[in-house]
Amino acid sequence: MLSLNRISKNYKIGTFGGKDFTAVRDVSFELAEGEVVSLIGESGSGKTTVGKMILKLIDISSGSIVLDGVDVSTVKGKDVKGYYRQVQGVFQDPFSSYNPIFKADRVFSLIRVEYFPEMARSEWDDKVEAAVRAVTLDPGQVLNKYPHQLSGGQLQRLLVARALLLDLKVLVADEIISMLDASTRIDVLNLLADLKSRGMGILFITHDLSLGNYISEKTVILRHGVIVEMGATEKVFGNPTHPYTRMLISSVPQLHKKWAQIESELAAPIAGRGGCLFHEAYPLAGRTADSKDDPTLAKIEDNHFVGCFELESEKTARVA
Amino acid sequence: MRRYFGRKLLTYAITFFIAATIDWLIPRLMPGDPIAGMMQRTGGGSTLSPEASAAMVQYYTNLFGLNRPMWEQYLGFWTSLFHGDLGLSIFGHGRAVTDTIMAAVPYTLGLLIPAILLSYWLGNSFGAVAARRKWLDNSILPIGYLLTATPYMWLGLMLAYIVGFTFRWFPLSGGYGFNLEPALTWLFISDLIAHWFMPFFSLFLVMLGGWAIGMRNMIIYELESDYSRYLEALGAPQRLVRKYAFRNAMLPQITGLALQLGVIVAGALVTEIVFSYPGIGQLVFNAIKSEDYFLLQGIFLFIIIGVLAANFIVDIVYVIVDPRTRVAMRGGTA
Amino acid sequence: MSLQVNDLKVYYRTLAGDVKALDGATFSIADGEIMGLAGESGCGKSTLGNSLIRLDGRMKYVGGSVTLDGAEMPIWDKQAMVPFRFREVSVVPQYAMSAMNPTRKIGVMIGELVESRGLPYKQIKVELGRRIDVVGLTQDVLKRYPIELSGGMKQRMVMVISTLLNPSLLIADEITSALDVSTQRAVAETLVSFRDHGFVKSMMVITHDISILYQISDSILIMYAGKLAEKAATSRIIQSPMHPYTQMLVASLPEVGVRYVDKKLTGIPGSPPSLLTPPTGCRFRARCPLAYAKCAEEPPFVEVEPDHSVACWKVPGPNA
Amino acid sequence: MTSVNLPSDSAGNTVTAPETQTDAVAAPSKKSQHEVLYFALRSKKFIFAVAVLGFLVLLAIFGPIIDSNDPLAQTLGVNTPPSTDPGYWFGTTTFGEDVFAQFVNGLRATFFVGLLGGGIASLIGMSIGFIAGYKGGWVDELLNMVTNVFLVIPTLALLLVISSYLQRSWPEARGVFFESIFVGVTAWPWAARAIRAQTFSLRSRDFIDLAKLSGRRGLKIIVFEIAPNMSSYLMLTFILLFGNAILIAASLDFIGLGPTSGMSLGLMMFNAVSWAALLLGTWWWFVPPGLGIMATVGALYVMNVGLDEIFNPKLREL
Repeated sequence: MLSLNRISKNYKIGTFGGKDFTAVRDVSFELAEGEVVSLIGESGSGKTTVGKMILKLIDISSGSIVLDGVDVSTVKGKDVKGYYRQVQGVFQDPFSSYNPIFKADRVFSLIRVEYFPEMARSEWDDKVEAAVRAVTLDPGQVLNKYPHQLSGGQLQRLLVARALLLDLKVLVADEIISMLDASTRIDVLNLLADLKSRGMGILFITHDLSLGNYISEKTVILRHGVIVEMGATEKVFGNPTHPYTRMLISSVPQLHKKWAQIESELAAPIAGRGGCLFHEAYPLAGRTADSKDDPTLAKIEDNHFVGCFELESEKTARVA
Repeated sequence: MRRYFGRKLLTYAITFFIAATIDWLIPRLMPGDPIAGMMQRTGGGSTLSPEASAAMVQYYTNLFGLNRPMWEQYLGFWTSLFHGDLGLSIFGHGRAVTDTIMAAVPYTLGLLIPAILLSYWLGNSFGAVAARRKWLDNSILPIGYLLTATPYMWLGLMLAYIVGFTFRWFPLSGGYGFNLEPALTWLFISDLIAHWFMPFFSLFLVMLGGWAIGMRNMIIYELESDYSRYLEALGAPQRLVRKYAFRNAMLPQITGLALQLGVIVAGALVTEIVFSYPGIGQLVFNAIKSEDYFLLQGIFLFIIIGVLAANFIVDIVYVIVDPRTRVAMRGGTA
Repeated sequence: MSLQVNDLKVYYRTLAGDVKALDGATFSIADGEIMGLAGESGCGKSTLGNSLIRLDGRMKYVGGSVTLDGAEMPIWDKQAMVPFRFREVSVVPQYAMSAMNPTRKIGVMIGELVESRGLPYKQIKVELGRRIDVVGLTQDVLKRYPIELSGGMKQRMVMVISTLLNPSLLIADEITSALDVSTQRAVAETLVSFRDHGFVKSMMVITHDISILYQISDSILIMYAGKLAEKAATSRIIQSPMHPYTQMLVASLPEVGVRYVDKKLTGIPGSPPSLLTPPTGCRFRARCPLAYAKCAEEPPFVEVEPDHSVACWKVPGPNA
Repeated sequence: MTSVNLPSDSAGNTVTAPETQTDAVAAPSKKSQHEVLYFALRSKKFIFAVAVLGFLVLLAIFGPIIDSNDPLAQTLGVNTPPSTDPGYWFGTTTFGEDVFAQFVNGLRATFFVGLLGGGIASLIGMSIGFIAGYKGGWVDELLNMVTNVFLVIPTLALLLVISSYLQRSWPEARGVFFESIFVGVTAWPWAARAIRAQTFSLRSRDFIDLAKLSGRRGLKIIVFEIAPNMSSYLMLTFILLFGNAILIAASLDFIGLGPTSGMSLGLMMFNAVSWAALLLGTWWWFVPPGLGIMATVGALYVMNVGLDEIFNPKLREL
């Protein structure tokens, strides 16, 4: 349904420096209907940039994003609205997502003004109520309130409900639960997982591996704008192969396993080498990283790809 | 760093270019014919000697010569500008505008520089002190607001009236006594200072209020900042917390100085007029009265150059004082 | 017994009235103990942490006592607290990234801070250098400005500064929440090493992330709506919690390995009560599946087994 | 509504409170308005400033009606000190003009310059600030350059040259109206800068992205999403520009470039100095105009601080 083909994003940075900065490089993956793909990365990995490129909030420097055969970057002017009918986003900070001086349900009114100006008031109200109920909220409790009168969890769910008012195919959920309390975040996460049954494709962007692991079918691990490992979630987590993936998994604080134990359970990692973006953080490599070449993603098993030079020799298929 | 200053210099160059062009354009854009008016008056020759008058007529013909195409006039304007030739002054009895201005500049700078530096230093100190105690805050703040809201010339007038007219402590007008010739004698210097004091003091007072308020607001903001909270959490004495807050609050004040320069110069001009102090302001006043456009345009360019230079100095000072800009310019390591 | 807190009450003054953010806390931290303090946002955990070192302008001491190493701390008196700060009790604040004066070189700032507390900088310099090594920084950080350090470096530097005078108690307030998983682990492990090196005797680690506490703390104190809910050894809290709130909280946390398709986790329905007018009786009553008539009375926070205290009528204990 | 408490409409406080004109979709926050009202009524600074401005406005409106003397008519006794006789309340000038009549008429001109000049400056500053801050990129760079150029040009010097030429070639332009326009066109740069910075920080907020995802673009986002959030800030900006315009105009008048017909406070001081009021000791000629300007601008500044404390919870005392 949605496919990213070698997309990259370059920025000019520095008020004084004028340097080039590549936030995302050659990222390719696909998102199918009724599928949750989690895009996992630490700060600066470019995960949010990928999400914003899909949402057309920033331009793509190179590569293409294709939705049902249509190149998204060619969608211009009035057609953008049509695109947003199918693709929507929810962001990290629920309080920053609402204009603080307006009531929270203004996010719905905006959709009505822009997309359903013809619809009768009562019909629209029914539609909103249905959407609010679909995200397990009580319309009487949440409508007609100011953002500061609602909890973070309620606000995020309202944003999901807002997206449901449209004929949504793809939802980009960028860190949408990382600012919520532990007691409510899992419910919002479950809500996302339930949306799959409506045939929606969800890009779940997160830095939290356990959350990605919990809801997604497919996992993409991003580091410094480059995919280092991706594949079926159970394979990436069951057989983490790239040294970076391993490092991440061994750093996740777990509830029933101490760090030392997790580390000992992971078998000896493969060695990296010069040119790999992970090199400088990975002492086993021992070579200088002056090459801009990235290792290509190698297929190490069905539905599991890893970007590491050590694996290139034995790769069976080249992706991207 | 080079890029930063390069950018700044570019802005200043463009500013100067635009200002100079405006300066050249204004007389040509204005309805009516200013030259005709000027010729009419200079032709009368009441204030000028015949030779000077002839020289000026010649000059006008050259500069405004409408027989020449516009671009040539414009180019000629820049050429003479680079030669420091700003024309001749009617008010200066045919003297070169540049010379007339240069004679007035020391007086204006003599007012401005001490007034700016002293008010900046004292005002910031007052502001910092005000932020410390409630009663000080309640007394310094209203005074500060009144001072900044006072028109420069009015404070000058009030000072002149009270100190000069009523008590006769200081002379009311001029740069030095009519009966004196400039010389390096004690008599002359003391007279110079006596004439200097009131215009200086009135400029100083108005500015003082602005700095005090700015610093007070800044420092309150800094005292709420995270590094202040951390210092307090570690039991650092108020003395240290305030010292840090003061240092950090100084930085935006430097930028404030740059932003205020135009206003300050304007304040100096009107203050000089009040005291008939022989600086640029008085020159402007006379130029307007005698409709001496060359002089006025020359002064305009001169003020622009002065303000641009001062801005550049402030830019340099800021980079020296704020380590953050310095680090950012080095490219940073973070 | 290092820290002993007795019925401590600290309120927040607001326009609408006092917010009873900390409404009676009684607990202790033993020498060498790392105690985790966890709960939802707004439960009063940061208020508790702050009140032990510095009440900010809007906080109001209402009652109770705090004893550190046998000496009572006058937490209501800003000035009288000064001798305790830094030397006896210290803090690594939530805002560690911006805690250092941006216009002073770090070494100079430390020198001025230490001397202002009556210690010659020379005397402390060797130890300072040693500790910079311990946290894995290089000596030249002292000659740098804060802006020249990365987020993780700043965090570690602040940890070094805060513990320089070997305080008895260190309060670490949400110091890992803004960090990436990899740095999070390093910072958390540094905390433990500080205790092991004897830089601090005991520690209070405030966080909303219970899995971090599982990794590093000896005991965990769970707060709910300004009250203490449960305190016990870490393993007890994670494996066999007694308070229904703790049980539901722990059960709602996804872990690597737990997947939506296999096991759907659930959150805690409802949201915490307003602390402006907190309900009488057990404050968790409205969200508690076990609530019954008796919960209209406030349950005491009592020790139900050695080193395990709970505030719940349903928990069999001495006064059940 | 905030306007209920503000008798001083002409001081500009209620002219265009942006909340009242936002799109129909949204109702402004009732709660926050109540809060503003609550603090406004308790802010001594605000009430004091409103009282002073209110008094001056009334004086400007009704003064010329009460004292119907022509401010330029030379019909009274010369250099008479203030007394309770009609026509001599503030004394007379060297030419036998009524100083009180000059003062109240000048006050009118002062408020006019503040309103129009400050209004024009606000309009330009806000437009440039909003566009630069929202668009970013090369648009920002360009507008920034323009702003910086205007920022470093000493505007008084520029106005000097322009108005002195106008004096001869287009005397009709030498009135309060054109003076206000000139002042407005040159006084905006710092406002543009400040608004740009505010816009810049607002535009990265998620609700802007969400508005885009709702199909909104450009101007609509500035007007309906960003501006309402800055309404208090915009109001403060206008108040400051109002005061600045008055001060700049007074300087121009004082240098001798004021209105050739009519009266202004700056012109009064110019006349007083030109005709040696200082040497004659006729203090009543130059004290009222300066005091009038100081009171007006001072009250505006104090109102600014008061409002800032009302809007900004951080500055409020508990």
